[in-house]
Amino acid sequence: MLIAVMSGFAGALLAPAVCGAAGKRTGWILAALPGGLFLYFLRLLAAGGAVSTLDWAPELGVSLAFRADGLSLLFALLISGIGALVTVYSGGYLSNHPFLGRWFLYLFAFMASMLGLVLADNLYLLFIFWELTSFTSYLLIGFNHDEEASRAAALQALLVTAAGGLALLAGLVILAGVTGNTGLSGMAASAELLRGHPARVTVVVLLLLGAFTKSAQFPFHFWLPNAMAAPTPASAYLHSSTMVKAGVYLVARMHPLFADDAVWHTGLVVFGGATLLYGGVRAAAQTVIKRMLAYSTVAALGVMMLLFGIGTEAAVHAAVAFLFAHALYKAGLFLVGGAVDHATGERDLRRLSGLGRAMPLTAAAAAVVALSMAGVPPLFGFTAKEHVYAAVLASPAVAAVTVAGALLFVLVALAVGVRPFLGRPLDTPKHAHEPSPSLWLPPLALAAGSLGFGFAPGLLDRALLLPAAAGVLGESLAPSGHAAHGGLVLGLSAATLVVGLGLFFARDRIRGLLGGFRLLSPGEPENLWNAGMRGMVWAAGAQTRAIQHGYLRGYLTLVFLALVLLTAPVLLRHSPEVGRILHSRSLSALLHLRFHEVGLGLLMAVSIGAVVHMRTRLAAVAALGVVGYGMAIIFILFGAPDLAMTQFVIETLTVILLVLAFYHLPAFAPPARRVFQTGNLLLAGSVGVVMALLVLVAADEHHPTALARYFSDNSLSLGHGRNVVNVILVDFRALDTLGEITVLALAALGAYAVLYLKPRGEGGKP
Amino acid sequence: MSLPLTLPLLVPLTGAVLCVLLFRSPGAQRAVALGVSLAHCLAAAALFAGVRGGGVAAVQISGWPAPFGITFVADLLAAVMVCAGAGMGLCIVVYSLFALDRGRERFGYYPLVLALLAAVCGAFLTGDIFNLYVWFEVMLMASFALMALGGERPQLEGAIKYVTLNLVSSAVFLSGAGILYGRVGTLNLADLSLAVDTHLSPGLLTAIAMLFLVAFGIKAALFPFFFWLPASYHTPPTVVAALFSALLTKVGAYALIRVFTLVFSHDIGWTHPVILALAGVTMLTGVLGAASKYDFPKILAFHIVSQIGYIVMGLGLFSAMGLAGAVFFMVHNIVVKTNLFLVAGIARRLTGETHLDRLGGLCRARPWLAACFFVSAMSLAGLPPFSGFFGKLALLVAAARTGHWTVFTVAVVVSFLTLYSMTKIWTHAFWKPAPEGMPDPAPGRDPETDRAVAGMLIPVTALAAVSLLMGLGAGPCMRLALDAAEQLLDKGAYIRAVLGEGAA
Amino acid sequence: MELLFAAVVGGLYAAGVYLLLQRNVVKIILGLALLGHGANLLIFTAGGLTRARAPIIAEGALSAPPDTADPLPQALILTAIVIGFGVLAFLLALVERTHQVVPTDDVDELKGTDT
Amino acid sequence: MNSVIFRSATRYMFPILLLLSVFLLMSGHNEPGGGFTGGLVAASAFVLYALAFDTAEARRRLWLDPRYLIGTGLLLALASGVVGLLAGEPFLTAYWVNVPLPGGGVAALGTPLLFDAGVCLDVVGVSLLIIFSMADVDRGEP
Repeated sequence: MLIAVMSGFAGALLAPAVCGAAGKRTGWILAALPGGLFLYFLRLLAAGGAVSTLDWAPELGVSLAFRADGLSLLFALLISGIGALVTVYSGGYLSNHPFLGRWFLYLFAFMASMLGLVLADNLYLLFIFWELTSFTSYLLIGFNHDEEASRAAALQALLVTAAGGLALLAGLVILAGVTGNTGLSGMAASAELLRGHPARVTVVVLLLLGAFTKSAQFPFHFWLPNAMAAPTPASAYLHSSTMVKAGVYLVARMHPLFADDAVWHTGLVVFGGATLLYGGVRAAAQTVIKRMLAYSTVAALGVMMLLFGIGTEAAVHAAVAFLFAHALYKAGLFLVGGAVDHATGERDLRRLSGLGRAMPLTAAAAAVVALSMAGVPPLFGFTAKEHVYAAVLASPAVAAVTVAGALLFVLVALAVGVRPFLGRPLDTPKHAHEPSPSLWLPPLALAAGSLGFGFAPGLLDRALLLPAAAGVLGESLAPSGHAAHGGLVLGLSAATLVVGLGLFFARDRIRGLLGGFRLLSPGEPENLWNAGMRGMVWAAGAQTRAIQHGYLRGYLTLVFLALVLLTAPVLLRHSPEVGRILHSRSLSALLHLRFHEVGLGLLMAVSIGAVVHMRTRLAAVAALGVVGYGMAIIFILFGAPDLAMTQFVIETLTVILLVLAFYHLPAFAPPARRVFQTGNLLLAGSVGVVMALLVLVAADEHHPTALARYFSDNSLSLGHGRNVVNVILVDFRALDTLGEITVLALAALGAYAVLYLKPRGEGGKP
Repeated sequence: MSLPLTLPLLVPLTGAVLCVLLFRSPGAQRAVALGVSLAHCLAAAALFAGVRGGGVAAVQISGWPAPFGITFVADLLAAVMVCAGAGMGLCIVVYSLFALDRGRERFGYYPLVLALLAAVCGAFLTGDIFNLYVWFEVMLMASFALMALGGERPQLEGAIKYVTLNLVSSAVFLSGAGILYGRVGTLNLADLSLAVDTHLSPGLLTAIAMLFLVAFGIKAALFPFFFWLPASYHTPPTVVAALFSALLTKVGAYALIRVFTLVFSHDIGWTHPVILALAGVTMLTGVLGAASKYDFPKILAFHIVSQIGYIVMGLGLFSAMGLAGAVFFMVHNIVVKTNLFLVAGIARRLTGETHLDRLGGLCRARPWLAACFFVSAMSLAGLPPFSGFFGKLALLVAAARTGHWTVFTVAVVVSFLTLYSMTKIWTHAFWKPAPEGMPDPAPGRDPETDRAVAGMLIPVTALAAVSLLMGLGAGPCMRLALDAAEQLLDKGAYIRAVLGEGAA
Repeated sequence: MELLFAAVVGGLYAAGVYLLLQRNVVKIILGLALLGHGANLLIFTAGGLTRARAPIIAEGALSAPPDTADPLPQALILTAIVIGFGVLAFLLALVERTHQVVPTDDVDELKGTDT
Repeated sequence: MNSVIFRSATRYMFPILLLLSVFLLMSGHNEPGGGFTGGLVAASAFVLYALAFDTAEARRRLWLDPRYLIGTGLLLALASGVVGLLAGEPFLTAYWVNVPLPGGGVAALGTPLLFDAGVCLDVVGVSLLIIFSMADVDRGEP
């Protein structure tokens, strides 16, 4: 199975080359890959599933584990089968597109990710493919990225799904932490561990967030209709059978784990129902083919969530049946819509009429899939709807919602699939004509599917749907034929059709009616989302302007403030010890201090003060020099002649440099405002105090250290030198010195370069 | 192990010296730089092989027994970092051969780069706190010079802030080292580790630890010390920015990890929550900065800050998985971030622009470049199957296991914002058609540019591939990171390697 | 004794920080220089101040008597002093050059790159 | 600053300072002094010269570009370390040989002294490169 998935990615990489070679025929040739996968999965279905595992990152619990059960295979077959049709279709639809190769690259990469997602048997592996579908679909939706609309739609889709994806990731990490394993098939077993665990609700909410964003549930639905900016084949593929069904798949997969969780079920039922109504109503109000289909897709996804939320055997069975039916007819309708658009250059349903004569084959396909969507017997859509009704009857409220949705489905089906082909032809931008086979064959195939399975529902049940349902529930079901649903269900279906027909004829009035709801648009989730993003960017800008303001002294203030705030508390925490040290020190100070040392201290103090206060640069530099020479004297007094000499010469050179450098600079500017100054004074003071305390703390220990003894013992005998400091510099710790002279060299080169390398146009060589 | 431990320092240092002596002929310097960086990679590989096989290795430089001389130590972390550093060095040098202007070459670009590499490796390998200071200074000095090299106004403005804040850091570092010696009486890290454990009053050592937190925090661009980075990183040529982002902040992070695992792990209850908090804030402020900017390199610069937060978060969690995540993330980040800067450099070369409003059309014009960027960007945003995802996953798992839910949440939110700012670049610079009046980046306009870009794409492609491989090969990489982490948590091996079997 | 020099160290740090917080680039340089002196004196003090003899082994002796000053801090400081000199020199060159390009000594006017 | 006395004083000071620096370098291993101070004193000799006459004159007195001094100094230091490496010992390990002096005594010569000499050269080159550059900054690249 790993190979099956990888073949998809391999095909993606090869696609551009094939495209370059095959030209017009590309679609047909490339379709061989998904077609082959389709057959492969059929074989797996016959074999009753398969398992394969390979380690990836065991430390993290990530493994390339794949498992094909009924549910996975249902999805896999849809993905590969419809994938093949879409491949053929887009070969014709985009035949003269300059970047057809890239198109197939993205398409196959997406298909492969989708297959991986439904076959994965490992939490993290599932997530990895989940994210892969997110950004491959991003590339598909934004395929025409020269248009602003496409870019925006693609970005929105990516961000919404990615946000959900991160919620999902968080949920999965917590889940894995609780259950202690990341295998999906093992999950059902660990349901016990989760029961009554504090993190349970969090996990449920996070997983649902992931599923809802991906499957465009209200209020996260808005990216889906916008994603119609994608070329039609992509829309057909993403929104009929794949991308948006990933969330549904996740919910189905997780069903055994949360079978008895109230939050899980209510969440699904409520949001599913809301999505169904919202999507249906918005769909009825559309006039453009693709948008109408998009909203009806949203509604359909609502139905599936709703059914999985109910979670009874019947409901799950109905869910998979409806899922299958929807995949067939929705893909068909999208493809037909695309064909019509392609052939006439017209997308507005109000200006499409009487195309049946011009494009009979397309019309035939359209009629069948549309009627299947409407739920007209004997098409499979009818069977599926029977199952659905039977499943929801238990609760009147849910039933009402479902029926209402079904009515709107009838409307949409007739409006998109039937109306444009009947009546008197209108003239369209392009003269209507039957498009090339690659455009009418795929929809026709899907229509045939809807028709065929309508006649043999039992066969389909046994072969595919019941195993799928079993995959969801974790136990197998008894086959349930039509007879199971009583007359009530049948009556409802009939009524749905009649009333739906009525709504269809009244659709213009309905649209007008719904037009009145524009007032609500500020509250539309999409606007809220956009406002949220804008707010985020604004806040980001505000905080960045606030802290990254460009004033060096502001930065330094924060740094030193942090220094004090980090060290002072520790010193306070150990104040007794610090106190003891201070005490002993002050005593020793009184006893041992000598006169010239006090004088030296005063000299230092005065000259330091002078450096701060001098009004002219040269005076300040002179004061700095005094400080330096004071240091040298200290070194002499406390047994460090080498230091004294070095310090003395260096100080001299430094002063010369300072004079050379400041020669050009203007006089000191007037000091900043007093408020600042007092603040600075406080900060500087506290830094000084902290450092002084730390020095005392350090000097508290007994010396000389073991190192000191070792050096003075071995300096002569092993280091051949009586000046221990020098021996340390050139032998014991010569590496320090090496680094140090490197610093010097770099400093010199740097200074030279800074002074003499000038950018072009500013004199000097470039 | 004497030779493999010394060469990663010695090779580039010698190369730098040779380049200094060859200051009259840039051509010769290019040759030396290329050869040396190749040799450097080999040396690093040898070191890694030795450590992977034989465990922690140590050599007493100038032959004096520890703790009296200076010890070079290589555990897995150090070895991995040296390899990463050498690899980046090679990429940078190759890129520079095609990208750099004559002026900078004449004024010592190559010696500075090689010295920087040497210093970085010295910092990774040294087992002595003061020697670490010295290598930090070498690194800083080289970076100062590189930052200002070229003398354009933004460079100088940025350099002033960069230099000042980093000199403050050095002063704090130096003070910390001095106080530590005064208090504990040794400079050797392993010896310090022992001394701290057996110290009479470890409490006050925490205060010293805080000094190091500040010093390394500034180097690593941790909140609230990172301001120098967004102020300066976008001003020099992007290849220099790439070099910095690859190594400088990472050395700071490395020093934090080293010191706060080996030496200052006596007061975890106090120090590591602080570190964790800083890490969280760093992630957030950094990525918000990135979200608010519309300049290609500036966005990347803020991202460096944000991701230092991730790395330090691993340290703050202080569990094997956390440290492993930190190590993995650090290497991943070195690769990816360097690559993004290099891509930005190509974009600038093609259009002469870095601002997103004036960039565009790169996806149509340069699909290969676009692909490389896309891989790196998605990897940075932590999307699978690239390296970033596994680093993020490891850190999240670690946070969940240790029950740090706040930082867990922050990390998740931050990765969303990261994705946002990356797609911002992608949408504007690559998808959007080239804006009016901007030069068309498509090939064939200027053969010289095309040739240069072709050369610059070599390292870019290589790095993108590495990021992908680190994802696909996440298993072994994570295993390696975990081994490194376990070495960090068990100080015994390190101490014994330095002070001999008797110790610890 | 340590108290006295600890006070001096504190003074050096305080003065250095205070100067760093000014707008004038010259004061910032002076501040950094003071900070450097502070760090050196800090090492010297923390390393244990003794009015002892220099760590130089007398003619004929094999090792320095126990009451000599600790040589290690001296070596460290010597390194630090020289490094400090190099850095300061570079900084001066940088400021010099910056002043040619942006004729001001007010760092507040050097905020172009952040925003 | 270019009074005649100062110049003539410099003429005498210059060689004295150079000698002093050599002495400091030589005796550095046993008495206060060493590579740093030696180098710095030598450098200050040239600086004095530059102050008395002008930098161009001082450069001429130095007769080669400071960068060569820097490079050679570093190379010398590195080489003194590599000796140990070649002998299979760690980098920078010291090696000593006793050279009999004409006077009958023996002088211990070793790689650390080589190292110190390298330090000295490096320091001279660095100080001079920096100071000359700063002094000549108005003249443009030499």
